[in-house]
Amino acid sequence: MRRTVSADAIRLAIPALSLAILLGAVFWLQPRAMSYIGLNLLFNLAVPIALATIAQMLIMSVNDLDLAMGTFVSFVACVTATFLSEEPFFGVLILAGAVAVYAMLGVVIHLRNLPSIVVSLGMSFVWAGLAVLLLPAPGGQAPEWVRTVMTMKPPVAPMAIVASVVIAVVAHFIVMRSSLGVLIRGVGGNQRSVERAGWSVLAARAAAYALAGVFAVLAGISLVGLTTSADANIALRYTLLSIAGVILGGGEFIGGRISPIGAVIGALTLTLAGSFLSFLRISPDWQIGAQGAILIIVLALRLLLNRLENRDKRR
Amino acid sequence: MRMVDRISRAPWIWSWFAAFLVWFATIMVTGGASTLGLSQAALTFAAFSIIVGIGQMFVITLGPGNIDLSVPATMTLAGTVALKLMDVDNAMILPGLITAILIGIAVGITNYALIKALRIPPIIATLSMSFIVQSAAIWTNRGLRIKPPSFLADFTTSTTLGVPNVSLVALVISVIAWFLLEKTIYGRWISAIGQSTPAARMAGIPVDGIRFITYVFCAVLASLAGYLLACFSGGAALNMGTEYLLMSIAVVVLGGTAVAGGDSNVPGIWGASLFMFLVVSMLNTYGLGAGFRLIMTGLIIISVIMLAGGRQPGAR
Amino acid sequence: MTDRMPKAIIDVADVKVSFGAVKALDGVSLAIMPGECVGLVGHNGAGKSTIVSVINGGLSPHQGTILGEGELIARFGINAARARGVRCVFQELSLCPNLTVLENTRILHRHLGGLGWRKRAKQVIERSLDTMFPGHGIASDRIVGDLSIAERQMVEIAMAFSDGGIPPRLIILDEPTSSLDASLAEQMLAHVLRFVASGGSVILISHILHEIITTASRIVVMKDGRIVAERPAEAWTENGLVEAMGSVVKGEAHRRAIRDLAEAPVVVEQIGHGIPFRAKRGEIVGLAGLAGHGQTDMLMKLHASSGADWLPRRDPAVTFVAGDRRLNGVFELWSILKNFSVASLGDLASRGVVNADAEVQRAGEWKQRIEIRTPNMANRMLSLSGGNQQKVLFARALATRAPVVLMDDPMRGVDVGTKQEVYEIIRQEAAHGRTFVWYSTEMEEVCLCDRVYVFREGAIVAELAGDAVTEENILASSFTGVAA
Amino acid sequence: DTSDKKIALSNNYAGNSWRQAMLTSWDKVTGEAVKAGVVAAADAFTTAENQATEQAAQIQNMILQGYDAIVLNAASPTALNGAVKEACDAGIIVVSFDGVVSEPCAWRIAVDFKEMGRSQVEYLSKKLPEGGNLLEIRGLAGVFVDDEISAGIHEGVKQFPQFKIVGSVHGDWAQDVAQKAVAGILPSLPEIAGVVTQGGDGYGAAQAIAAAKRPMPVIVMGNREDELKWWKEQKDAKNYETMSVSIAPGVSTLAFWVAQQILDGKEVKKDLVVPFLRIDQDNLEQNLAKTQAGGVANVEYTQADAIKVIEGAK
Ligand SMILES: Nc1ncnc2c1ncn2[C@@H]1O[C@H](COP(=O)(O)OP(=O)(O)OP(=O)(O)O)[C@@H](O)[C@H]1O
Ligand SMILES: Nc1ncnc2c1ncn2[C@@H]1O[C@H](COP(=O)(O)OP(=O)(O)OP(=O)(O)O)[C@@H](O)[C@H]1O
Ligand SMILES: O[C@@H]1[C@H](O)[C@H](O)CO[C@H]1O
Ligand SMILES: [Mg+2]
Ligand SMILES: [Mg+2]
Repeated sequence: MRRTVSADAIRLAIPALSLAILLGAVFWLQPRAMSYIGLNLLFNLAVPIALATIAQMLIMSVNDLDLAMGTFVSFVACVTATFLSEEPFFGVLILAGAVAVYAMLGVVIHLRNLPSIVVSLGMSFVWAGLAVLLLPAPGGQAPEWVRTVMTMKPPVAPMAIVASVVIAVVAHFIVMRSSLGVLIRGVGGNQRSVERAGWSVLAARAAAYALAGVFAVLAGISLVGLTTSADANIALRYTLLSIAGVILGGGEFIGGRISPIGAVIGALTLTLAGSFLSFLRISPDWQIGAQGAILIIVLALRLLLNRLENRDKRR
Repeated sequence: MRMVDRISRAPWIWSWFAAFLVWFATIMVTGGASTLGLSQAALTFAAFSIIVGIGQMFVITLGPGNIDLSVPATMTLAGTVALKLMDVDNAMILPGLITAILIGIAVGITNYALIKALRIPPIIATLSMSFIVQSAAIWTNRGLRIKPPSFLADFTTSTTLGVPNVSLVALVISVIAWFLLEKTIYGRWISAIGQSTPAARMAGIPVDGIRFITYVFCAVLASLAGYLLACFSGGAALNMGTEYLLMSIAVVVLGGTAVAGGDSNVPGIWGASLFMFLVVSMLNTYGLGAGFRLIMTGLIIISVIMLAGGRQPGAR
Repeated sequence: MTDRMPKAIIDVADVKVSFGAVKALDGVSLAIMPGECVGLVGHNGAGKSTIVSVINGGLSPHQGTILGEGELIARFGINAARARGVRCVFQELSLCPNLTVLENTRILHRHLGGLGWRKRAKQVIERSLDTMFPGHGIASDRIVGDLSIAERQMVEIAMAFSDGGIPPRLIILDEPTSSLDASLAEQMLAHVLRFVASGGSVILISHILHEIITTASRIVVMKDGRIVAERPAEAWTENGLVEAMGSVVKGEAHRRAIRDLAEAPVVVEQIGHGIPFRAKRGEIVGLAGLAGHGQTDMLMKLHASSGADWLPRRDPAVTFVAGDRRLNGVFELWSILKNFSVASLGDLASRGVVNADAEVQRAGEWKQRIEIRTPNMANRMLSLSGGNQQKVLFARALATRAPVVLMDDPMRGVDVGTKQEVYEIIRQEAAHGRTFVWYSTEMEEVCLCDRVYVFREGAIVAELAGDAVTEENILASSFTGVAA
Repeated sequence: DTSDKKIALSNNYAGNSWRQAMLTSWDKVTGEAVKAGVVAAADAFTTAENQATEQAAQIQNMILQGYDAIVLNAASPTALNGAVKEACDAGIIVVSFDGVVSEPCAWRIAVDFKEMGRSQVEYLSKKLPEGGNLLEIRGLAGVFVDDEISAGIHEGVKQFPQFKIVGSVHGDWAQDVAQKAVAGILPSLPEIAGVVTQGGDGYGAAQAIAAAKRPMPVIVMGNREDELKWWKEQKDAKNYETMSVSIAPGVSTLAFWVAQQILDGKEVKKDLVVPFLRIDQDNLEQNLAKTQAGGVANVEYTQADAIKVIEGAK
């Protein structure tokens, strides 16, 4: 049987390579990181980011963009640290409602043909306001079970790695292997052909948004599991981080070309980039700028590898 | 009747309508006594949003995906460097202004270089750039608040015939922007690119050149706003641009500019900027806290976009 | 009920469809019986794909009835058609390029879901591929976007013939072999024959006439939205078909006088595979051949090689008239006026400021000259009918000072009267030294050209000049061309 | 002996003059200490986006880098507890200051922000015994310091009921934001007797009030140089009276020395309190002279100061 390396495999190879290079550099700078505890410290805060990145990826798979991801995760974190731990029933109800709101946004955006960017920009204010109302000052308490799950010490590999793998596998299964995932990506790839086969594109988009809501909720819960409490601004940076993660992972803004495994790798890469910088001991003045520089470098690397790939193809 | 009909379909009308409602609701609290004060304050502070909003509008007009997230950092860098250079000396006002503008030009050039040469999507290219620019601002003066030259401080904080000077500056810039958009070839071209880049290319428009100029223009307006804001508030601060990130996008969107590109609207920016200031004032006046303020703002943005309606089917 | 005559799977009667003023279907009746392969031929734009969309349920006709097994179907749509086993391979590829072969199979077969669907989808598509194209070598987990055009077409065809729950009964193949080489086409046609022999039905649309003659049992010829001839396949010859498709009234009356352009300088040139492309000053050069064989690419290349992406040019070297209005012609948000003037703003402005009066005046002149039917040029572009939009694009290009005009099948949806007017304008402009490079799918138009390049598979395969520019010669070169 | 010990500063935000002054003080004092061989290293780290998650990652990296102590100005009093606990478990001394953390294993060099708020109203009650209307300028919504100071102010108003808060805005500890917010609410407010603030917002408030041509109320300042300078001008021109209060950015150096002392084996109580730095009418000139142009009134601490604070807490 003839087997060629698919574009998807190469698309995955690029982020994996970036991650490997970065990890190599970190190990070289800080050999202590090469241990069970070390890996956990490097990566455990990547877990919620990875979940948020998957959520953003689902939105991007239907050619939309969610600018409210960060405020939504913050909102979920506030709910988790308050209702979910004190009155679990209401907590679950609120979170289910939030997922329903996401599905509804998908419906509205599709029916009225609204730009997702504006709708989500508006929603970002709404979630932020709700979060501030819930927690005017930082606080709350992570539910015990969340804390237990997030601080588990599984044998062989640390929790951060196990969780990342589980997220990647589950997301891969839903998005790449299940019928629903195929349908959602089909909408991003060629909406007409999905319609021609008799499917409802509206339902597919609503499902994509709802799924994104679920992953974002998980991101908020797992975040509180790590930080033990919440505040209204806790995850604001997840909006841009999640978009960058999807792109780093080989996803594209349009065309339904996405990769859940790539997205998780992208999230890990971004987290690792931060550590790499702090191990470099850059002057505090330039520490912020270095984050921008490293984003540029990694994305430029992507371009370079893409070029190489195209050259190979032409050959 | 036709007049009414036409106006009700103008995309900027919603933001003006909302601004008026909020203004009215606020002055009613004092039975109208606060009319002049509130109007002056609104004009003053809207001016800065208007200036950055116009730059952002030009970029957004270029079509889907185009956005400049480096606006706040550019404001900060231009403000800090210019004030440091002028060092309270009235004779240095012009060199300071030129420096601020040069900073804008440099940021704009780098932004587009990242977008074009490295094919980084604008949203991430300008974000990365903003980190670097912010670092440069920290590095240049480590957050010291140097006072503006007295002439500039007076100019930016006083009024002419009851109208705040900064809003007059914003008015001049708006008129220029409106002129560029409505009367010049450049304006036609950015609108064409925003509606359909392939069609613009086939019509012989120098697409890359125009996109490049537009990113530079946006950064220059941001640096100008930074310069003015630093003078107005008595010194540059490292976080002075922060709130202008979402603000610059929100006023564009609320002002009736199409997010899908191609259609910009200068009057709408005024309505939206006044509204954004007034809504905070109103909610503060009524004693509502930060949470409600945010929720209301979000719901209003969504309502406006629902009312104004999405773009016709086929475009996203 | 006791009727022993088999009933038609689908029977459309007196169907009419129009897009604006274009009557894509003007009273078409067609019945497909079990166990027959209907060949459908006709010139570009004859309405073949439109009738396919009607039968497939994707398009509701404005008039006419649709019967299935002799019964009137009230709500005929995609799902009703699919339930009756109607399948379609569309002319433009319609798979999701970001999905794998078997994922596309899943999208097509709605009932394939549930646990282990991948295995079933794999079986379904591989069984079909293996029967139709033995030794195809297409792994079902490949991404469609990674496949070659031919492989994609094979997948689409095999998918249409596959059985994912509802067995296929009527398969519509709209130019299925346009990207397949001879041996693959052979394999496919052989399968069509087997399928028909086992009682299935096929509608086969193709511009490759001998395929039709050898495969179909009955051949229907369409022209301008009507069926103009219908006979059993044995009764047709290739020449007979070409004649039946061709225009009845030849464009002789409009043939332009042959001019001597030997002395004129070459103004554009493009050298690639096949015969090199050259156009001289004042010449009207036609690009002919079947649609999608590289003519538009040639125009794009000519445009790109003289375009300027960074700096505005005062004197543009070429200008372009789009055929695909939506994609690269119309600016939807703008008025007719702005759509018209966008390419010649340099001439209508001083120091970068557009002179509004000059603009209005120039637009007024052109509105009259090519009769743009609108009360006011300030109306929105989209308020115009398609044909009138096209006229605006024409005026846009002609109003520039560019010496070379590239035209990408620009007469789509333009009515006959207007066409004649535009032809006249082109003739005048050419006489004044403008060069036209004209891709057209309409034979009449190609015959207006001084010289014609015939394209096949991305390359120029024939050059016809002067009296040799005839419909017969062009059809002959485009169909026979240089076989792959 | 701590000459082989490494100390890190984890800072969540660098975007205002207070934080920059804090970093400068750190640099100056620890630089000398490293040169003198008191400690082996004292590196400063700042996160880009002022977010607890980012700072938690930073702390985890510090654990990996093998620092012996982490001096921490935290983005959140609770959201870093997970990371702080991990640091403690790894045997690292964590000393938090300004933005302190509630994790019990960490030390806290706290300012009584509540008292800072309350004392403002107390001052006003002496200055304006007949009371009056107050405008409150708050900090950044959702942040601990904001909530604490505001709670203190409201406590103060309860204690001195002749005052009434008639308006409250968020100034985000930034002059320009405060200026904007005050200008927006001012037209609809009655006559204001005093403005209670959180620091970094007094000058902005003064400008907004001046622009509205209203009588200048007593604005409590926050030790920023521009605030002090404005106060001085008003004092010279119209004998304007007020006070100024904030936490000294140099408290980072106190935290450094406390960490050094703990590493040295000293017994130190988990909760230390530093007084806030208050400037009054009579020592305004003196403090202004000491303050860097564009900076914040500051106090840097020595090892001896730290020992005194530690002893005082026992
Ligand atoms: N969606 C549409 N909007 C407007 N006009 C259309 C549309 N689809 C088809 N037409 C017009 O209807 C006519 C018939 O088109 P159709 O696609 O059926 O032709 P065809 O016979 O399939 O041609 P070809 O051989 O080029 O595929 C053409 O003039 C075409 O321009
Ligand atoms: N939505 C609309 N709003 C305003 N005017 C319209 C609209 N649609 C059509 N018109 C006008 O109505 C007239 C007839 O339109 P129609 O589409 O029937 O033209 P047509 O006969 O198809 O022309 P052509 O043959 O050029 O396609 C045109 O003058 C057009 O400008
Ligand atoms: O950031 C600083 C400090 O957190 C201080 O506690 C109050 O003023 C703010 O500006
Ligand atoms: Mg028409
Ligand atoms: Mg067709």
